[in-house]
Amino acid sequence: MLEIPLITTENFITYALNGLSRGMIIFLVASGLSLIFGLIGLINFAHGAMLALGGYGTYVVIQATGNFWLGLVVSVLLVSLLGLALERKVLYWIYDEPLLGFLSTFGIGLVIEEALAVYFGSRSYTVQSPLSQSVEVLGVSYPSYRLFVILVGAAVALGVGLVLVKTRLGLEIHATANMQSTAEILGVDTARIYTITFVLGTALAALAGALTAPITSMYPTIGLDYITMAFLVIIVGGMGSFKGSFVVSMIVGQVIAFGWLVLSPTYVRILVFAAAMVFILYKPRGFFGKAEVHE
Amino acid sequence: MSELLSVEDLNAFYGDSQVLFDVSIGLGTNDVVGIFGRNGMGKTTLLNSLVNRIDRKTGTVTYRGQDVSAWSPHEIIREGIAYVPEEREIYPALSVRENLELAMTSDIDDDTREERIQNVFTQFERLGERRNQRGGTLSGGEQQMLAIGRALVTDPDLLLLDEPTEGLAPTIIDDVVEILESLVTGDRAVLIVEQNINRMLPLIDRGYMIQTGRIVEEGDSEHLSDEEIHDKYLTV
Amino acid sequence: MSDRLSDVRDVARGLPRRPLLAVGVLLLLAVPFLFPGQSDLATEALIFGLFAISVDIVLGYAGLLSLAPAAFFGLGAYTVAKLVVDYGQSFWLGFPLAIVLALILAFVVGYVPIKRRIGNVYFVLFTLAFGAIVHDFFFVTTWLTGGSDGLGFFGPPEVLGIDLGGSTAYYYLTLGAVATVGYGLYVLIKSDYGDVLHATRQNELRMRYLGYDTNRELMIAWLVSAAVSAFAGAVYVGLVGIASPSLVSFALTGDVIIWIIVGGTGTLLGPFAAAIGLVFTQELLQNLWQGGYRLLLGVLFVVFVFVLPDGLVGLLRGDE
Amino acid sequence: LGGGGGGGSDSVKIGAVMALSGPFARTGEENRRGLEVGQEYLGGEILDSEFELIIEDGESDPNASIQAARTLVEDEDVDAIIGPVSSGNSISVMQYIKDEGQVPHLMTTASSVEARENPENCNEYGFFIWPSNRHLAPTGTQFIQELPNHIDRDIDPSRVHYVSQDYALGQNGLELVEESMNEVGGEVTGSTLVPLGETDWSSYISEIANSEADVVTGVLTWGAAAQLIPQANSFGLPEEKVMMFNSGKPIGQFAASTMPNEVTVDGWFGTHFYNPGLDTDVNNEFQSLYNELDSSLLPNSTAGASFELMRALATAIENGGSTASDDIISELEGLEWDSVFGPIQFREEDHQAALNFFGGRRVESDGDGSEVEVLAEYPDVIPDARCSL
Amino acid sequence: MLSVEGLTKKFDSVVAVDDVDMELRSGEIHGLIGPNGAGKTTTVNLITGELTPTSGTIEFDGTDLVGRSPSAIARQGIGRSFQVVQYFPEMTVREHLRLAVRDSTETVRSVFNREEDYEPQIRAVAERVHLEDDLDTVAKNLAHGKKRFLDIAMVLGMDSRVILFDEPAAGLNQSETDEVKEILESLRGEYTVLIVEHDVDLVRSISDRITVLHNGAVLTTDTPENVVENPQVKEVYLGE
Ligand SMILES: Nc1ncnc2c1ncn2[C@@H]1O[C@H](COP(=O)(O)OP(=O)(O)OP(=O)(O)O)[C@@H](O)[C@H]1O
Ligand SMILES: Nc1ncnc2c1ncn2[C@@H]1O[C@H](COP(=O)(O)OP(=O)(O)OP(=O)(O)O)[C@@H](O)[C@H]1O
Ligand SMILES: CC(C)C[C@H](N)C(=O)O
Ligand SMILES: [Mg+2]
Ligand SMILES: [Mg+2]
Repeated sequence: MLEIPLITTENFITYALNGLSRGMIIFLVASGLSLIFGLIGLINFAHGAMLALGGYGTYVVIQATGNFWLGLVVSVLLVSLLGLALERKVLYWIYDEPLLGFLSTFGIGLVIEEALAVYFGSRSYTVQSPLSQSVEVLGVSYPSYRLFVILVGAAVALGVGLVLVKTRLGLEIHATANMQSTAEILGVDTARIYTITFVLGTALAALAGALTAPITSMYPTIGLDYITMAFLVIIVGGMGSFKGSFVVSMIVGQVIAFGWLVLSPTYVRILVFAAAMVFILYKPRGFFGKAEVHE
Repeated sequence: MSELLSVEDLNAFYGDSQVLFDVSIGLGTNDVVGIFGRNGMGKTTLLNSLVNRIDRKTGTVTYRGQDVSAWSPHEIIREGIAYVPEEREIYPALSVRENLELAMTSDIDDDTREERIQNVFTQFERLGERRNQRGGTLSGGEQQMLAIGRALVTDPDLLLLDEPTEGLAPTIIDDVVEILESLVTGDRAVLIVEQNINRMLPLIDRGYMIQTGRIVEEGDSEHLSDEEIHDKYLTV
Repeated sequence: MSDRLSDVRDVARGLPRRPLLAVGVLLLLAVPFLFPGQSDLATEALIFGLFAISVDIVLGYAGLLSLAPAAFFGLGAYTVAKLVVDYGQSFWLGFPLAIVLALILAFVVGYVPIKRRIGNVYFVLFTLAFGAIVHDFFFVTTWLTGGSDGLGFFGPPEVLGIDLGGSTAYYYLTLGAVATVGYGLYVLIKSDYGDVLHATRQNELRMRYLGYDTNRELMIAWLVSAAVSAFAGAVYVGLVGIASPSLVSFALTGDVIIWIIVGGTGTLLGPFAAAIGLVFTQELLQNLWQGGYRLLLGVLFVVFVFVLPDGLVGLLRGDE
Repeated sequence: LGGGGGGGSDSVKIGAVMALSGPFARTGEENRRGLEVGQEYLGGEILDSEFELIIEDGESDPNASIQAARTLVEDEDVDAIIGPVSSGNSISVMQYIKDEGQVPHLMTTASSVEARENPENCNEYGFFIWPSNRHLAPTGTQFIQELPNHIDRDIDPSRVHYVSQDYALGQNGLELVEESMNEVGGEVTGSTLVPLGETDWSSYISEIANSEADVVTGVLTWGAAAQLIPQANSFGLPEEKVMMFNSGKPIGQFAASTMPNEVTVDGWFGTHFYNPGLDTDVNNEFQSLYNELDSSLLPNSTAGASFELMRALATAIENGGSTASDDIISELEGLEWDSVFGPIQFREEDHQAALNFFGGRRVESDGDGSEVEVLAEYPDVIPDARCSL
Repeated sequence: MLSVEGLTKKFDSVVAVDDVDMELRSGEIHGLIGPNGAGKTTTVNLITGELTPTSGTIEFDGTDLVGRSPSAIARQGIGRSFQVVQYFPEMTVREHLRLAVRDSTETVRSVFNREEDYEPQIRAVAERVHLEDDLDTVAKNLAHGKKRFLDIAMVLGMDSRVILFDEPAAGLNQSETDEVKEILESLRGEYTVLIVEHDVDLVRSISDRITVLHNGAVLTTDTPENVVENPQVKEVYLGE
């Protein structure tokens, strides 16, 4: 028997905000994954490890300086640099081989996660939240840090979205993703576009890791928990569609935030995965997908 | 005649199969050169080899005295070359305007950009009318115009055209020929690949005939209009 | 490739095959006497070897990269555990049941994606979702599977007065089972059916126009693989005595992919040997550096993907 | 068959199965630290010769834990096993020990009665130092009933909402809390069982916030406490509900060192059985050895439990002068010693121990840390023996 | 033998094949030509089951093929080659031919009759396309022309009666094209052949009849002589 408790307005708002904050983290992970997949066709299994690195980086800087904001910036930068090195030195020459790309990023992700486990141990680390108070929004009191996460997510969505649609860089990314060799003969340095996109995607993962650290704490395999969900989000949203990953992340966040009212959360997760499986079969390009890194 | 582009002993391959054999051609500034030959003889492959858009090749390509054989396509293009590919390769999801924008590198200032785009819209009125339409929804002929327009906005020194009249209605072909004529009066060189040799003979200074990947004939338009040569290399 | 590498290859290729095989068989038979304390580890290695082969049937031969092999392995283990622990039924009854359940599940899950030929990338993601669902399912359905507590503890029964719970006895039982099933798979792959799979992987279009129902051929490989994985899982649970979520986890899937890549995809002996070798290497490394052995395995994997994508077998064969 | 009973090999070998990864890793690490402190304390020697401590990772998984135990017994030939960490994992290892392993088995933190009372599990080899749910639930209930005297909030202590994790510990804790609440004429109005390994607790916190009861109780793992406490604080949950958890999580030393700002928030209460201020030789020694090992954390009950198990084992072996299983077990039965938890004894009937509990909360201390304010004391808590060995 | 009536295929708004009637007479070599995008490949794909027609019938030996899978149609006796050569790069020529010659429905049953010897059949086919010396060559190492022959040989190895060739001479040099021509000639009478080809010389010289497609519709079906002289055909395809 399903039992749907009456939801008061305040509860409704709280749940919706829960969904938004969860959805934003998923979105940050998924959008990076989706950019990389849409552009390069690479299933980047190391993406989850980048998230973990972002989180641990933040943790380490906080331990050293006590400053979360510094940690956020430094770790995102460092992980982006690592992404740069990875793309330039390792990945670029296997772009034509999706299977090899998948396997090598799988291996690289494994190495990063295990290295974290060796260095920090497998247990989880609590990361002190920089904003511990609650604030009043729409008549409910809500953790200010989670609101911050929602705002950052929204800002990134808007910012990256605008770059993709309005700027020349966005145009070049679109062109490279859709017809790489044509972009080349129009004078686009597609190798550079690949690098920029990979680094951007990696930075988004690191940002997600840094942002989620104070909420969920940090452990080496945290990426795996997010990456499965993120893959499924980009399938439903359409591989490579930035808009798609945003919309679907928001939906998934809300489904989880409200789903527990009728079904235990793990079953909600199972349902979300099952829905994604059906999507892969019947609408592999997703809602928004034309394999376009655009809009 | 100062050499703008010269190609020596070019061999090109797709996987294991060789498509071009020891091809050598040259092109000076202000030259209009044609490459002719039947289906599948290697004309497109030759153009692709010039900008390194091919799996594997040997031989040298020199442009303005620099050996560009190993450059990547965009580097060669940025030296002032524009390429109108055979398949047109219009971005279906981008608007006509965005397709044109894409071809202009970022060092061009906004005013110049605007001016060049407007130029294209005057040359092909039809495109002007459709400026915000998505490339994918244009008719075949319109796409061909856009492909040529996309080359013109870069104000190139060397224009590579692969079958620019293909798929165009006869009236549009006349337009295109006219535009090409106006182009070649400027300080430009043009390399045209065509099957439709008769349309191009009035336009070109020189031409090459290609047969299964080998240059088999070379000469001015008079020489190439020879019946015998046509029978031998062009009729099917 | 360096000279030394090709030297190794020459030596390896020069070794006479048959005597080598005989030595291998003798070695396997003698394990409980040679390494009395290591029978359980050897048993585990054999089982994982079989598991690796079964997964390579889909990955290496059918060309379908699945991220859910642990689902079938775990299903086999849980089926046996459930029967024995909760229903008090015979251990042996679990085997056919595990295989049947795996076949049904594999058919239900595989039918549409194989029929629709959803493509490599999508198949990877499809099975990723499937694997996650199966793991979550076994994790939360406490009433059915014991959830995180698992289903145990039990040992295999006595047969003809031999207590199979003993390490040595179970080793030989496993050896027999693995040899039989492994040989069956070898025969299958060496038959024309192996060529059919091989060809289908290289060019499915061509195969269809030669009259082959490639969906059916791939489906058969998928089913065989699932059944053998489940069988391996069933043997495994007899060894460890408990079925728990780690047997359906992504970590196990990761391990089996590592074994296959290191051993060489599209060969039977490679993944089998690599699984066995790595189980022992892992044990060794674990003793040397407990916290970090998985890191070493990860590094090894990356090395193989980049430097020796054909795996150990490719190295020996010297394929280009 | 089986690893046999240890036997009389020269040097003593102690095996430990610790959850060093997975959801119990936090507890596992503390358990391990306790063993290391114990080794230091013993000067690395039992029976005047160096002993060996072999620690295997049970990965927070029953299968991996059994495998680890099997390796220890069958390959390493250890004389006794300490661990594993959770009830769920312990149960499977107990069954293995009972059927095959047959060595003394000292469990660190397993508290479900499923492990201790179900005749399928509890056995002559197993010893428990940690309190069971049957220690915890009645003590916690009693403390809840007294809470209104200690806080000036208007709360109804007869209705509680139960929170724990969805495995042996939590499932069985729920029954016991229901039982003891009923005994005092109260009720459990609802429960939230969270899957192991869950990290974002916001939905669960919403569920708890909307529960009918004023008081929230239950037992948590360290991993869960580390998620729940900060997340609940950020949602302001302790302002709405009184959060009272058993076996120390909100007021324990480990929480105080890993979440210093979180645990002094008003509204968190706990019952506990380790008083760091206990001024005995052994406790002082334990604390100073612990601090030498890791000065960023505080000596705590979890480390204390495995520390004491190691001591007990050493004592039993030395008293009996033998490492044979039977000898160790007969020495352990009834063993009485002065522990960091106070005087303690393994009761002969069921191998459990009586513990001194107290209820309290954490307040900021004069220094920069925090300290426990004890509000109520419950000495010598031990349930009736229910497992006949 | 094989007849197509009212065959139509629409992709969204594009009518790729428009109400095509065509009949292959037993034993003839039938050419199919037309400009790029005329619908030739689409027609072949419809007949072989790769695509399902929007409307129309495809009748072969009295049975309707519409709705059957490619492999079922292939087993009925319709083989094809491809515009882009299709082969198994890692396998030897012998292995290719073995796959073609053996019973494709056998699947796992093949485990139990492993000893079946296909060698004579394999040799016979190989000789027809001059590959008898390359039986142990791995396909990817064959010259492009030989890959073409291999593609054709596989079709011959199957038990088919109708063969559809899509541009069998594409990418071949003159002497290879001549070889293809010779092979095709040798099929006359034995097989019913449909050949799609842009090499008009080749089509003209070996076809008994030619069908010309234009914009998806049949322009004419006639003898080669008449087709080449047909002014409409000249206009849309052959040019001057
Ligand atoms: N990507 C490719 N892979 C393999 N072979 C190719 C590829 N592209 C072209 N070829 C082959 O290379 C040869 C030359 O092709 P190319 O496109 O250069 O000819 P073309 O003269 O431009 O013909 P057309 O007049 O039809 O455009 C042809 O035989 C063709 O089949
Ligand atoms: N999947 C599709 N979706 C939309 N249009 C298609 C599709 N497939 C083919 N077409 C269109 O149908 C028409 C016929 O294509 P087809 O490939 O049959 O031509 P063809 O006669 O074989 O040409 P060629 O000589 O170039 O091989 C073309 O206009 C093509 O663009
Ligand atoms: C980790 C601990 C809190 C374990 C818990 N007491 C249990 O029995 O599972
Ligand atoms: Mg061309
Ligand atoms: Mg075609």
